[in-house]
Amino acid sequence: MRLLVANRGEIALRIFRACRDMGIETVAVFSDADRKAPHVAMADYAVRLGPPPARESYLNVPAILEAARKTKASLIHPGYGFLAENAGFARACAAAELTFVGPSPDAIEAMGSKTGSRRMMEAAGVPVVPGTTKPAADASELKAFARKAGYPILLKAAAGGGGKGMRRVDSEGDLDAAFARASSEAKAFFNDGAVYAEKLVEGPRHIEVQVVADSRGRRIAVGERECSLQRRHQKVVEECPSPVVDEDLRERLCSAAVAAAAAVDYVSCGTVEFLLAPDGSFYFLEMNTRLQVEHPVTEEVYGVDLAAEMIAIALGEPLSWSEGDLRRLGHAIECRIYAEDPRRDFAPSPGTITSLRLPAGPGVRHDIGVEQGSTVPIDYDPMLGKLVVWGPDRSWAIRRLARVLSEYEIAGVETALPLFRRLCRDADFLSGKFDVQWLERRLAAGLLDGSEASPEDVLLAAAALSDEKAPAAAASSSAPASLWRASGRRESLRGGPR
Amino acid sequence: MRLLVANRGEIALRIFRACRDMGIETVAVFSDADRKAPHVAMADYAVRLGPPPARESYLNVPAILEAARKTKASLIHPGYGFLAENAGFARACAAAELTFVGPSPDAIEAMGSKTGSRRMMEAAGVPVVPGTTKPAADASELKAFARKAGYPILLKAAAGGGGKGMRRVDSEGDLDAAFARASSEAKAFFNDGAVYAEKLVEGPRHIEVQVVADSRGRRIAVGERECSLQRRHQKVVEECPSPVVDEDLRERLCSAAVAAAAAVDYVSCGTVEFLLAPDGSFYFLEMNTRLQVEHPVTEEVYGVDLAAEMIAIALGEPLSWSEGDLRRLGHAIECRIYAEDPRRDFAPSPGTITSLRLPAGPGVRHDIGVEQGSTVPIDYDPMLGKLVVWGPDRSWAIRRLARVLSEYEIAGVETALPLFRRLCRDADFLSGKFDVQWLERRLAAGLLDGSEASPEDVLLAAAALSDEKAPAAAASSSAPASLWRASGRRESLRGGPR
Amino acid sequence: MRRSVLFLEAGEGEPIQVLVERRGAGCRVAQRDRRDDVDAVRLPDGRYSLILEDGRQITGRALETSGGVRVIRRGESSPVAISRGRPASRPLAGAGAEGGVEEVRALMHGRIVEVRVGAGDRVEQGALLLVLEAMKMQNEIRASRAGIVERAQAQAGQTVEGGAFLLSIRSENI
Amino acid sequence: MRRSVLFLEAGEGEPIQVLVERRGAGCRVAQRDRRDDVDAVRLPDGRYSLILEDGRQITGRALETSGGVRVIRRGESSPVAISRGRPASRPLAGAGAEGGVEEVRALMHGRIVEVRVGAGDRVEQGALLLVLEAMKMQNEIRASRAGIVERAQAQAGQTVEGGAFLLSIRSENI
Repeated sequence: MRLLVANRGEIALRIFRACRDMGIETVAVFSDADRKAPHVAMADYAVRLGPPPARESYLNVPAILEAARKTKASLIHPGYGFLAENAGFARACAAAELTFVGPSPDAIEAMGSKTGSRRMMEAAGVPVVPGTTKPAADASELKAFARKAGYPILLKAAAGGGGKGMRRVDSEGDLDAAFARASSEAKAFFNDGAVYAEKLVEGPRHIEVQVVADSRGRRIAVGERECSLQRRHQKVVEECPSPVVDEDLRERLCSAAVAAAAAVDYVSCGTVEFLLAPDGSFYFLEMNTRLQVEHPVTEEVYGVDLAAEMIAIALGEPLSWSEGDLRRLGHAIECRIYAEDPRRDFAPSPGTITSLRLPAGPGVRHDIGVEQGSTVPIDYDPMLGKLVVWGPDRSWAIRRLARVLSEYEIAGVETALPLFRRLCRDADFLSGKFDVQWLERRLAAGLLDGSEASPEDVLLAAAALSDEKAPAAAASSSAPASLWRASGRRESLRGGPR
Repeated sequence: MRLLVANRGEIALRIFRACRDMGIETVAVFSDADRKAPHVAMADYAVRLGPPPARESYLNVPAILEAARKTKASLIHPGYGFLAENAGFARACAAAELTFVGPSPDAIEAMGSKTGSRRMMEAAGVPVVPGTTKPAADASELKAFARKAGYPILLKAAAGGGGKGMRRVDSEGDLDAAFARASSEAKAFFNDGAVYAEKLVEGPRHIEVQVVADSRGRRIAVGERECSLQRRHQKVVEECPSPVVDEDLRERLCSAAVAAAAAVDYVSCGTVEFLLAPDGSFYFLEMNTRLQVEHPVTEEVYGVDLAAEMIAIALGEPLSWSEGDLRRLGHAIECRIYAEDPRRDFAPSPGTITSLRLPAGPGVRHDIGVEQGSTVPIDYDPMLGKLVVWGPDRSWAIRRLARVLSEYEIAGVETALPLFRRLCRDADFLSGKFDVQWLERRLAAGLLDGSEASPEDVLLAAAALSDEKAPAAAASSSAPASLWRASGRRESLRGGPR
Repeated sequence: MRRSVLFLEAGEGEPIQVLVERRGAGCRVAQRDRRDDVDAVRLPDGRYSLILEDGRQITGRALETSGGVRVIRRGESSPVAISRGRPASRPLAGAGAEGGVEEVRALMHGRIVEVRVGAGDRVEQGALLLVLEAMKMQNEIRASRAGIVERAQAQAGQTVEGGAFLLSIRSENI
Repeated sequence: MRRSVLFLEAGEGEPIQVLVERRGAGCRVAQRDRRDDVDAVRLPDGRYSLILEDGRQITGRALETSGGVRVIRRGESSPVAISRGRPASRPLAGAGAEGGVEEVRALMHGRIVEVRVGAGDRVEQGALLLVLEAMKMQNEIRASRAGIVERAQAQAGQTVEGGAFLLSIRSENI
């Protein structure tokens, strides 16, 4: 048996590893920017798709189907992003008699339309946030809704996900411009400019539930994940379990999630996202009809292999465990490592990774799509990979995370590693007191300030600069260090929406 | 608080990581061969001990105590090997008002003398293998015993452990020479030439029990480890749990282990080793009064941190869990990675590690004491580190191990990685059917044969050799490839005892 | 006995001289009123391990940058404004603080999507200057201060390298 | 179009010629009756990734050795007796098999603890020749065949490099 992953980076490696564990051969596809990428080097087969731009490579459906035909692959896994959650692609796979590793096209479609899914959830009795019930033709429709629901509101790409194409609008004055850009970005990312609006619930947490359902009609929720630490609607750190979810709330969240999945006859791994309000009430946000970026924290705590389970389900296997078998052990935290500069407002930091040192020892897991010497192309999402740390309990996991981060080194591109280091010392984070806006407030309050050079740093620099025997030090890809102190400069860049 | 590790390599890193997780500062000591070793680079403090030979560095007690004084360390951890299980060192630490992380000198002494411990276990009602009850003055004493018990017998260093200084003797003719060499090696390793003899139980498994005891008098057994895969009395692969231990046997093994620990008022982490005969009876082998090399498989399956627990106990803390809290989840396998050449009868393979690629993804843990570019000194035990793989069950763990090994690369020195690859495909290993002699029989039967080059290998070699743009290929530290086919040559080397 | 002279920028005033005397494997580093004898070795992966007299061990990587050195250590990445030669000029940001001209440069390789201002335009602090797209993200580059746009070389559609000059703003004297 | 000629040792007989024609990123490899067009690239860490016409992908490292190349791939380490030039001589082991002289060499850096035989001694197969200590292990080096010890240069106490000649044994004609 042979499985093709229509994706790149860490998620391609994750799925290939699941295949190896299951004795399934692997097929990689790649753009000209990725010929030397790790996911190609790990695969049993590899086929070129086209030039770097995603539309000509990882979104190029005919080329991907041809690659499957050429290598006699019988399974296709979309990973996340790119063609995941694209019903048309799922249908094209079925038409080509390929087993799509994921839910049915109808389920993808139903959940893919945020407005349609909202109506469906309301019907299924799953609570939803007030919002426009269909894509807005123009900004004026949104204004009407906003006047009723009141600002702030949130603009979302109807076909979107992962915060891409999302915009907060605080006043009517900004609405036209925001609508224009959100809609153009929606078109750019999802080839569908439809945008709708939602009332913004203030001070909520983002809690999601992992759902696994087989083709025999069994649906199980595998606990929740805490995903409130976000920046620009982009998850930064995820945990399992959530520090604020007790057994009772967990049960209610899980049954709501299973109900949501049942409403679309969901079969595969999927994730139901909820907003948890300070008063304990929660609202359906959306369902991600794919393997979630942060699935490893659930795997580490429940001792399951979601990636392998998803493939087994696609092959018609029954779930390998029942609700009763599931046992939670300890606490897991995932840090998303993006090639972006937290000290320049998270501006993308493409380049070549001149040095990569991964921590080892107990309780650490790496899902990473780059190696030392890898070049991070400007054409794709800048996530390099994920660091996952496990500990007997949450406080141990956080102490261990701090240790692991002290061993972690990436040079050549900037990453958010310094941010995670500071989180480990933050009282609110330690006590689990945060909502989805907390991280941005903390960043604005200077969470990242004060990385001034210590006397030890000066000694190290002096010893290195005066070492004639050393090969010429590789120049860092970053701008002059003196710029770092330039707050004016830092201000001068605003990262776009994520 | 500050802890000094009187050791090197992976175990020093393991203990430093536990310290970091606990917020304890770390002190490394090093010989001139190790100035650039990873354990030095990870420590908060580092002190030179002396020249490479162990007696002048890692066995140099005055230098180690001076290093602790200089850096104001209040705790000393011996790791395993070197000064671990050395009562004199434990007493010297106490005299210098340093907290020794390990059991009391009396407990070390009691278990350190194999003959004395045997008598003590007999008294405590723990079954033991027939053998000489005190060190032999000369070979003739051993002959007398052997005539009574019958060959084969096993010579052991009274102060030994880890198989070092052990020799099997099959006939009276070999006894004199064997006694001489065993005794000279015992002197070399443990500075104590005392040797005694034991009847060799044929076809047994090596099963050991992890014991953890605090200073409040609580003693807990944390399950067993399967350690039957050995070569020359050296463990090669360890598992938790054992594929042949059921709940009833586990209970009997654990209570025997706790009784053994109680007999010497044991406080700290320790391991009680048993021989499990084919008929299900078991005999006390010895107690290792230290942190065991293979402790990680227990950590992975029970979700505990034995290294941290051992330090907490030394600080007078109570155990952080009780028998009832312990829950087993899944199956773990450890592979010991030595710098030795399995295709040259495991001859040591010192040198420089020109390339090191560590597998990542779910279920893999690395406790390794070297990095790419590290030089493996000829002066110390050649273990580079350990690969630990976890899976939801044993067969999954083995499939995952096979996958992980396919990602693992060490170049520049030879290792047993190819051996582990073959184990994963061996029917007996898969079904758990093996005893302590099984691996040597398998090796003699050609487990490692047939790594002939495939056409793919030729293509790769051709592409590499014809690539003018490549930098001159680093010559491998190994002898000419053509030698590999030289069976006569392979025969011509016999590894010494381990 | 080899000796090298380095210059440490301490923010204000003249850069401080740092003297480094190589002594066998180690070196003596003199800066301001402090002097350290350190045993320094280069590790196989290019990092340096320093051991101070009191036994403290420091391991990290030093990456030379145009403004000095970036030290990566313990998961932190800190700029050290130290260089082999006397720094040519004060950092731009200083100028920004004292008034005068601020240069706006591309902070990463990317494509300019739109340009909102031209030479001679007056801009307020926070005004949108241009939009740069990289890694499929649209980055709005805004003015960090009020002033008059002087040179404006950026053009929509153009691909620029990190550090490329885009435009400059002269602040008005209040 | 660059072309290189390599030689593949197939155990017996004359080495086989392997022709490699570089074609852009890839190359064509002709050996015996088979011919492969491969897309070959060198990865950042020095490994090579090959993609064959049918899409099969092969990644591995090729380390040049005096006897040819060691290919490390998928956790396996295989010797490939391929070289840039025609191999000088048949492997020693061959000689061992056909009778004649066998050279015993140190297979690792170490110290000779004791030497049990001298030139002219007759030894049986399995006889202890000498004891080499490395990494605190005593390795008994025994004769792989019966014969007469010819040259015996090893001396107790001496430190030897890996591959160093120790002694040779001439097997008797039966």
